Order: sequence, then structure tokens, then C-alpha cells
Amino acid sequence: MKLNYDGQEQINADYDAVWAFINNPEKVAKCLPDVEKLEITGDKSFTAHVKVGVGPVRGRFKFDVGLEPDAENNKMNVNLRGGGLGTAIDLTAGANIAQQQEQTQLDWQGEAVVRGPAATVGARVLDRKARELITHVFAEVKRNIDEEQA
Amino acid sequence: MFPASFDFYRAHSAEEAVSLLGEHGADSRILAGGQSLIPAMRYRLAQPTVLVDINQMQAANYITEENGELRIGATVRDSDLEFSDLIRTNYQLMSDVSDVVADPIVRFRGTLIGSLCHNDPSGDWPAAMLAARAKMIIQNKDGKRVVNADEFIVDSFTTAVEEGEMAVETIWPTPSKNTGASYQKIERKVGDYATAAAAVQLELNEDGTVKEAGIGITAVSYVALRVAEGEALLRGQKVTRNLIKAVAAEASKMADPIADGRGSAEYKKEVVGVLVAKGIMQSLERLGRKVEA
Amino acid sequence: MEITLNVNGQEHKVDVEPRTLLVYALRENCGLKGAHVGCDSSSCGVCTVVLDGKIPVKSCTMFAVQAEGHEITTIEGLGGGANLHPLQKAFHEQHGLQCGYCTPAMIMSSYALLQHNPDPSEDDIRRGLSGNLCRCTGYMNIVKAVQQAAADMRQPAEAAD
Amino acid sequence: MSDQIKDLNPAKECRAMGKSIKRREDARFVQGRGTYVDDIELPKMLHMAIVHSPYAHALIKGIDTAEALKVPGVKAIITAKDLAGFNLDWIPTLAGDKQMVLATDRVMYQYQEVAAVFAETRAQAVDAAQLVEVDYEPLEVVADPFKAREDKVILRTDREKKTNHIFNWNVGDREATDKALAEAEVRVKQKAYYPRVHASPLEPCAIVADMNTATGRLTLYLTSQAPHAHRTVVSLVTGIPESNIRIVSPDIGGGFGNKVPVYPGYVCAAAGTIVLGVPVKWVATRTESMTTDSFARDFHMEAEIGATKEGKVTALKVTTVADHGAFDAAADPSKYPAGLFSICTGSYDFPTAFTEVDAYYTNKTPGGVAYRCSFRVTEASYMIERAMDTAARELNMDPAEFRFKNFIQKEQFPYNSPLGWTYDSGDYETTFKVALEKVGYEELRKEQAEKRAKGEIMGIGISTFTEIVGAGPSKDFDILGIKMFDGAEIRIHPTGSVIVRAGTKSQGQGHETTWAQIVAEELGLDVDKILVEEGDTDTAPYGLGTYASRSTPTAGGALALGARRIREKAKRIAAHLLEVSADDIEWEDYKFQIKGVPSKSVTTQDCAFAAYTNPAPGDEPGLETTYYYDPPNLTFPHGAYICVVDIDKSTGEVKVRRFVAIDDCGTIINPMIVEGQVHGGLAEGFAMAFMQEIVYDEEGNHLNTNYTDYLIPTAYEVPKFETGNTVTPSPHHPIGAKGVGESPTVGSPAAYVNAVIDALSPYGVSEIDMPISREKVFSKLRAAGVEAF
Repeated sequence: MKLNYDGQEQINADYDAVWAFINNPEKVAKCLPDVEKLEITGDKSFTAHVKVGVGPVRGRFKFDVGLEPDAENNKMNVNLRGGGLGTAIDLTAGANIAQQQEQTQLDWQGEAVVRGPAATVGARVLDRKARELITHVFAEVKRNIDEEQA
Repeated sequence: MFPASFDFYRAHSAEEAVSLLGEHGADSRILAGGQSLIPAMRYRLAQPTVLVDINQMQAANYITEENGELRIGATVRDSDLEFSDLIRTNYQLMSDVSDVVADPIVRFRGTLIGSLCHNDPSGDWPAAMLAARAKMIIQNKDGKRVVNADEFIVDSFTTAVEEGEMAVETIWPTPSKNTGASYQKIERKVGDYATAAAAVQLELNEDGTVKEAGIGITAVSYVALRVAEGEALLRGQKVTRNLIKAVAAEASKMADPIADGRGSAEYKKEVVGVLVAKGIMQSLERLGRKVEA
Repeated sequence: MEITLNVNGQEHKVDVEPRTLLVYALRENCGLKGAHVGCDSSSCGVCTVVLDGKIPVKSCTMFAVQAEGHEITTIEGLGGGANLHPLQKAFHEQHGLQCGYCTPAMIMSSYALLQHNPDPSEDDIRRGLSGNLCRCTGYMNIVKAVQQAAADMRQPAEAAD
Repeated sequence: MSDQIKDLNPAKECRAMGKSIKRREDARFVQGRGTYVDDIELPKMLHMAIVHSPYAHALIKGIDTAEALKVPGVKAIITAKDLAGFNLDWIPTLAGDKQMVLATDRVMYQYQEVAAVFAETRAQAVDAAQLVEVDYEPLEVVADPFKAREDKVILRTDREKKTNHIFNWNVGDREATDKALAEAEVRVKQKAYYPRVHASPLEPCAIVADMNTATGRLTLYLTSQAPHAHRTVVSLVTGIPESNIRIVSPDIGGGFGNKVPVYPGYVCAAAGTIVLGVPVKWVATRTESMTTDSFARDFHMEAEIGATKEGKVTALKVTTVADHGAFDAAADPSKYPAGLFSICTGSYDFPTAFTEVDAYYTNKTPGGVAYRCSFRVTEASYMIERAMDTAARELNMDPAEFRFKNFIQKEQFPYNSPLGWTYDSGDYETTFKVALEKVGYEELRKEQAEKRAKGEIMGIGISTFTEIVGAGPSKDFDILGIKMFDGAEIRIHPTGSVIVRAGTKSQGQGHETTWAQIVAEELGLDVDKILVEEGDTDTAPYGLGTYASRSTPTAGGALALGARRIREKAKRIAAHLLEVSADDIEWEDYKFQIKGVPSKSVTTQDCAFAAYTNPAPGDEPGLETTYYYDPPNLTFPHGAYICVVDIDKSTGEVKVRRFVAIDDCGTIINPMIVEGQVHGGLAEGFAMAFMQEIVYDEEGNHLNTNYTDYLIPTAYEVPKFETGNTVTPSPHHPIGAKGVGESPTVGSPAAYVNAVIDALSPYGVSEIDMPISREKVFSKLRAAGVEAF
């Protein structure tokens, strides 16, 4: 199943600060919820072991995450591939970054493709949880940068 | 399919269960009827490391009616409700639901409180709980607390029951003689989750106007929803066709379903209104009343 | 862990893991192959056995450890040889089975149904058996078989009236 | 079977044909003592679990089994690389294509098998399978045959031909048909999609594979509808001589065509026992069954009928796009890649016709089994019966009247159809009249008119179908080159008891009873003296198995003719016993008697005793035979089905009020069993019309992988059926029988669907595809402005 999401964050920092943050795998990784184990595998990639739980559906997912900055277009693309519980998840997210006076606006869109038992058994649940997850990540990006700035 | 390994404990009292949950933390689960949990474990979508079985808690197996309330313990099965004369006579909504929840064999094992705690967004009982204005008693190591239906239902598969807590009793107000109710469910076959469903309970005044209305809908959002606007429209009014249409429209308006094998979002949104309407009409019929033109 | 299962009036001491489902304990530890497995989702009911004389359960959706302390009845305990249960006889006489895979469960489910409702209508039977799938018979003759067995089983009581 | 009691044995009955003798196989089943593959346990047996791909189309960059191998109890894990060592990484399909056993460098559909784990317990095997890490690189997915047709992504890179097109198969006169259509006064087009479905016997596929390393003998206990064919395939694939392979197909928990193919799981288990030297058991989970067993149908069809204004049909053209999945593993006779789809002219006398089928690869599970169907006949019958109704509506003619106008007449048989078949016999008018009378057609139409006036919704649906079964005559029919005959062995023991063995394999059809009835009737022996055995390749004579309603037309013929051959010899013995010449003996009233002298007679049993104690001089002792029957033609059962539905305006719920089914399957061996088969088939037709469909999304995700979402109807949903028969024997079959197991699945879907369309036709509805959900009906009613309440 294919799920589409989008959202927006206003960050109290300038473009450069935001750009630096989202190019740093270590910092980006910290924005994922419930990370149990983290391996930085390159200057633009990391592997995260994440605990997931939706009601009775609980387990550990492993994600390989790659950051693909597109400086020319002021855009950051994120590819996330992994899964657990027999399920494969491919998530691609793109964020357009634009400075507006003192703030920087992050316009993001994401598309998640879920394959395997969770897609069949849990469509009703996954959609909401995936939305929560991706919203959480960008909210955390904002919160962390805001904190850095403060 | 075969579940992943876990440790198995038997609790003989709620205190013991709560203490075991406290000891083992987030990966421990209560095993009541197990009719949702065990299949999830067979698919290994759920892999709890500790199960606390409460089935031998004899003291939790009760259905009692006193002081205008029905109290039901944690090990009461759906079939206990289905075959209970008390329920059939005095609790129309509960009786309706207990006839259509899951399939007849699963009902012999599945528990009412277990279903409520599982809080499947397509489950039957949460919608009924809302319509009937039922409550839940939750126990933890420090004691008990009571939450009403609206607070109990938090999110998909998430209730007010926190880690280390256990729901021990559910309380359903005894409907007055002037109360009619109906559960309207569309399912693709016996045993299926609802495509959409509506629980309706109407209490009438002597003059036929609505004294109190309860409407819960399920399978049309991330949790069961109370159609509060619809309830408000009904209160104090004579039930006319136009009023029913307006209430149905409220249900459709607040429904926010996703498309799946059971149907498109548009269909579910529209049909849940039809089910609310049918539920109102049947509630009235059961009181020997007709919809006014 | 070692547990004791009381199946068809006989005690079986078996060594199982907590995760062992009752159906596999019955089949592989007790050697009773009448209960079958047909799905992963508690949908098909071909594993149905009866607890405590009248409670039908899908034995794939219960752990063997949970069955301790209960009397379990499987198709093997219902009747056999020269003493077939009226349900077994009726399924045969009404051609209520074809491949036989769902049959033991269908009979056990019918058995429990008749404990709760000795004189079921056709609708009661169709509803009551709706937790058990059959792919061969189209259910027509299963309904007839349960009706015949119900009548047979009521007979002594009715004769006494 | 010492526990078998008198009550469960059939009555002593030598005049056995046409009697509702109770089934002999029931004794073990009602006591829970059948033996299915999963019931078989062997010493030191390991369990196998399979790792499946979550991707529908991806490259495999690596498989890491290190963690999985650490799980306690795990003995081995195999991947395609290991299989390649035995030349078992690819196997031939029945359709002449090849398919991967375990994914090689890529996966071609979701849930494809990637690795197999062998462990001491099932749970350990699953524990380990979860830990096998596979590194995938996703590729673009093609999950739609129309997208596949564009050839933008070529799926089968292993083939020389760089196209997703598998075949074009056509029959009939294209030009003449186009011309006739162009000249027709009325032209009616009808599209219909027959959804992808799964046969879903309740027993999933299973195997216990046991290689005896001391003797080199491989025994496979297998859920097999065709044990002999499977043994030949295993021999061809592994190089092990057939004499060293024994396939035992024990009790089978339903087949419906699902257990005809050779599945990768079987091959992995066999490889496992060969490598490990201990028995290996694999029982598919329901999820595995739903996702990796061969599917059925998935035909996108379009029919065009030409007719005169008076309602006489002049031409038929049917074109089809077929989705065959990742490999062409359709189970059809070799010369018929689209099966017997060219029966699509049905029961009607079309002067000219043309049909063609184009098949494509997609990233879906391979297959194309004949699910309770004689090779694509279900699709054909559904198409023509839907199109005939549409044409009747277009002509403003009652669908019954339109059918009467166009039936092939009784006098026209044997009838040569424009698509090349010779129909053996039939009496369509009579059968249809019986059905119309039984249902009270005139009254129902009146009731419908009254209801319509009140705004109530009721429909009547008709299907007067023709089947084509009994594949088949060796001049045209083979599978992998093996001709589609069937064998029967009859051995009469000195005391007159009999063992009958056949190359068929019952999965619930009741062969242990009906085969005994045929032999009893032919030889005047009591049914309860005749033991029927099937399924063990060491003992049963060669035969192609049980599917496609072929058992009675093929093995039934072998049994009757085998029995008659025995009767010829018994006659010589009778002559010897009665001290006359064989010419003076006649077979009369189930006995051999001196012509015209009933008091001077002996029974077959007497002859059997003599065959061992007092053989006729110059004659070979003993009394047994093996007969291989090669049918001269197929058989053409037919029927008339009428369905009555009521529709709830508010929810779109369709209630089947009545269903009348009159079948004509020729001579009836056992009416009880025939009726049981019809009930079952009508229920499956109902399931397809209203519930069953395998659904994929565009990413190739299989969306209903278990029975919570793939809907199998229960006793509560399935309607009641009213059945009956007419009897038009097959002129060429030894006992005139035609086969019936599939007629109701073939014939009924159109009746259900036509009823719903008939009900909705006042609202301008002329199209609705299976499965008919409430949503489809609800939406059509709302679109037509019908208020819900």
C-alpha cells in the first residue's frame, strides 16, 4: 500500500543552520522516535533500529537511511528502506527549504510504500502511525534546531 | 504459523496481574480471550515476551445488575452476554452486538473487556460503549479509577489503560423502560470486522420526544466516534424523517474512513449515515413507535 | 514445561512450550489427529474442539497451557466403532461431508451448538455453524445432518415427556 | 479399518447404479481418523519453513543466513544457489515455461520463495526464517496485464524474447465472424472481468519427503490430485528413475484444481530430504497458500454477439487478455494454452464464431489452475451467459425466450460447433423447461412487475450453460506429452471380494463409493465387497488424476470396460461350470445363465472362486485385469440455473431468495453424491459472484493473504439450493456418464450476476463485475438517484 503525507515546519533559524542540521546523519537520526540502536554508516547515511508499537503489533524495525541533498534546488531528499515483522517499508521524503526573514520554512512531502503482512493486516492502523511518525520526525527537526539556536 | 517464545504466568487476582505487568514492563500483555492477540502473535506481528493469563480469575467472571447499573468482570465472554436472559431482556444494544461480534466460536472465548481494551478501530464494542455511555474501571498497583467511554477510547488500539494497569470491570447504565436501541453493522461475512457500523440508543419521554440519545459509529475513523452533534439534534425532539436525515448527515460528516478491502472511503462515509438512520428507526420500532412524517 | 491435558477423559502428560497452540499439542503430543489446521487467522474453524462439555473453541487460538484444568473433547472422544454419536451418524447419512477435512470440527461445533440449543431452527444452525468453513458441501447437507442429529438426541427426552 | 461398523457400510447391493448408496469413506472421516499429509509423522523428521519476499519485483543483492543458522534446532538453510547444484533452481511448468524454485538473482512476485529453513520443530524453523536477511533492490513493478502489454518493463529477462507477451491463441474464422458481425442487424458488446481467485481447499498444500539413503528410494507423501503425473515430473526433474520414486497421495482435504501443479515448496522439501538424509515435512500456512499457490481465472474478456432483429444469433467474437503472473504455469493440456475456452459459444447455435486469448506476464503469483473448472470453461460460460442476457435486453426480449430461440436443438447432436468441438448429446430445451417450471418463472416475472411498481428491487437471473469435460482423447490431449487416458485395475479374489485401483485421486468426490458402484453393477457383485484404492503410485495403475471433472468420463470408462473384460472371462468360466459352450451363456439379471434357462446360472462370485480353484481348461487362472481407457470424445454436460434475488435499497445488500439448478450430466451413478457435488459447486459459484477475489495494488502487494480478507462464505451466507436433473446419456461413454463436479461452478456465477443486473436494470444498470459487493450495488442505486431511506 502507498501512503502519502505532507506538512510544514517553521524553524527559528536561518537557511544555513537548517541545511547543516539536515545534512548531518547523526542529528537527523536523533529525530526518529524510539531509536534503540544507531549506526552511522557514512557521511550521508545511517542505520537505525527502531522500536515500533501499535496496540498488539509490537516489534523492532531496522531502517537504512540515506540523505540526498540537492543544494541547487534547496531540497533535501531522504530515502528510508527497511522493515521488520516480515514487512518491508520504503519511504521517500523530500523537503523544500526556504528562508523567510528570520525563519526557515520546511515544506515536506513523503510517500511510504508498505509491503508484506503489515500492509494487509494493518492498513487501518499503519496509515495513521506512519503519518504520526513522519510528522514527528520533522517536528523533531524543528525542535532540535530551535533548541540549538536557543 | 507459530508465535515467538514468551514466558507464561497465571494471575489469580487483579492485584497479582497488575503486579506481574509492573514487573515485566512494556512487553508484557494480559491474555484474556486471546482472540485478537493470539492471531497477531501467530503472524508475529505481536511478540510479547510475557503473557499474564487471567482466565482462571474466577472472581472476575460476573454479570450483576444493581442500582441501575450492570457490572461486568474481566473474564466475561461475548457468549455469556449472547446467552444471558438478563442481557436479552434489559440491554438491547449489548444483546444486538453480542450476536454479531466476531463469529459464534470466537464469541465463546473472546471477552467484552478484552475487546474494549484491544480498541480495534473497527471493533463493535467501542461504538456500543459510547452509545450506552458505559464506563471502565481500571486498576493499578495504587488502586482503581473510573473512566467514561469518551476518555477510555484514546487512539487506535490505545485506551486509557496505561502500562502496568488492567481494566477490571465495565459498567453499563441500565436503560429505562422507554429506551430502544439497535446495532446496525455491515460486514462482508460472519466474523468480518465491520465495513461500517452504528450503535444507537434512544430514551424517549412519555410524549415520544427524545429524552436522551446515544450514537456511536465504528470502522469509519481511527477510533470509534460519538456522533455528539447528532445526539444533540435528537434531544427533546420528536423523531421525524427529516430529523433522521439530519442526524445521519452528522454521522457521515464526521466519519473519516480509509479505503480498504471493505470499501472506498466515500462509500463508508455515506453508508454509516444510512446505518445511523436505520438504527434510529429500529430503536423506535422496538418501542412500538413509528417515525413521524 | 510439563502440563497435564485431560482429553476425552484421559490424562496426557505432555511437555510443551508456552507458545505451543492447543491444536498442535493435541495432534503431536497426544496423537489425536482429528482436529486440523486450515488457516492462520482463526477464520476457518477446522481445529474446533469442545471444552468442559459445551464450550467450542478454535484450538489454534488457545495455548495448550491454557487448557490445563479443562476437560477437552475431540472428535475421537465423541464416539467410534460401533458406538457412533448421533451427529457422526447423521453426517454420514445426510452426506454432510465430502473431503472430510472440516468434518471433525463441524461435528464438534454442532455438538456444542446442540448443548446450548437442543432444538435449533435452520437459521439457528446456519448462524451457529458460521465459525466453521466447508468448501465442499455448500452446507445444505450439514444443516440436514444437524437437524437429524438434534431430533435423534431429543428423542429419549421427548419419549419421557 | 477394523472399526468400520455395519451401519456405515453400504447396503448389500449389486444393482448399484443410480442408487444413493451412503459413502464408504465417511467411516474414517466422521471419527477423525482420516489420514492427511500433516498427519504423517516419521522418525527424525525435520520441519521446513520458507522465507518469502516482501517485494513484488526486486534484485537480490545478498542473502545472509548467519543469524538464522544460530537458532537452536536449525539443521540447514538452502537458497537457489544450493538448488543450482542439483539443477533444481528452475523447474519446468505444465505450460512448457520454466519457473524458479527459489528466487535466483531476483524476485518476480510478492511472497516468492527465497530460502528454505530446516529445523527440528516448526516453531524453530519459523524463528530462523525470520532471521534470514535478504538485501533487495526494488525494481519497477508491473501488476497489470494492460501495462505489461506495453512492454516498457520486460519482466522475464531470462527469456530470449524481449516481450511480456506469452501467447496468442485463437480459434475459429476471424474474417467470416467479422463479416457476419458487420452485417448483423443487431450488435451487442459485453465486457466482463473474471477476477483472479484462489481455489482454497481447507487443507493447505503439504508434503512429507522421505529419501531412504540406504535404498535410494524417494517417498513423497503429497497433497496431489495427480500422483502419477507428479511422479513423472519429479523423475524428469531430478533424474531419479520412476521406479525409485513413490508418491502417496493420502486423504486430501479438498483440491478444486489447487493441488494439480508442482509447487516450489514440494521441490525444496524433496531437496531437503535428499541433502539431509532425513524426512522433511512442509505444510503451507494459509498465507503461503493464498500467496504462492496457483491462482485461477484472471481473464479480461470482451464478447460481441451479432443477431437478427427477430433475435436469432448470427455470430460471436470473444477476445481476452489473460494475466498469467510471473511464469506461465497454467495447468492446461499442452495443445490448449487457454484451455477449453473455445466452448464459449455455449448452448447456442452460432453459425460462425471466433475467439482469441492473449496472455501476459506480470509481477504476480503464477498459475492459471482450473479451479473447479475444466480448463477455462468457467470463464467461457460466464462470458456467453452474461452476453446472451445483454443481447436479450438490447432486443427487448425476455432472456428465457431469447435462449429458446437460439438453443442447439436436440436433433442437431452430435453437434459440430463453429469453434471445433463435437458436442456429444444434449436436450437444452427440456432441461430449461424443467427449471422454469420448478422456479415458477411466469409467476416470478409477474411478482417482479408488481414489486417494481412499488419501488422494490427484485431480479431473476438465468444461465443455461454447456460444459466440456473429460479431457481427454489422446489425439488431442496430453500434459507434458503424457496422453490423458486413465487406468483402472480390478482384482477379484477367490471368495469374490474385490480390490479396485484407479489412477484418479478423490479429494472428496466419493470415488470409494462410486467406483465400487460401477464395478458392482457391471459384475453383479455387492458394493460392500469392493474396496477402492487410489493415490499410491506403487500400486495404482497409471492415470492422469482427478480434476476438470474428468474422473467419471475417463476412469469411469476404464472401470466399466475393465469390468466387462472380466465379465468376458467369467463368462468362459461360467460356461465351464455349467458345462455348456460360452456361446450358450448370457448375462442376465446380474448372473450368467444358460440362454433362456434362469434356473441354470452362476454368479460372478462363483466364477471367481472357480478361477482360482477350478479354472476353465486352457484359460489363464485368476480373475483380474488392468484397463486403460482412452475416451473417443469429451463429454458435454449441461444445465439450466435460475437465481432469484431481492435487493435492500438502503444498504445494497443482495439476498439470494431462491436458486434452482437442473443439471444434466448424463447417466447418474449415485444421485446423493451428484447432488452433493452440485451443492458444493453452487456454493463456490456464490463465493465467486459475491465474495472471492485476489486483490493486488499497483505495487504488486497481495492485499488479501488470509481468510480475514479473502472471503470464504459460511453456512450463514450461502443460500439454499433446489436441485434436480434431466438425463441425456453420453452416447460414447461406456455407461453414458458425463461428470458433474464442476458444472455448478461453471454455470452458476452468471445466474447470480444476471439476477443482480436484472434487478437493477430499471435503474439503467447493465454492468456489474464479480464479486458483487454491497458497495457496488449501493453506489449504482445512489447514482441512479434511489434514496436509501
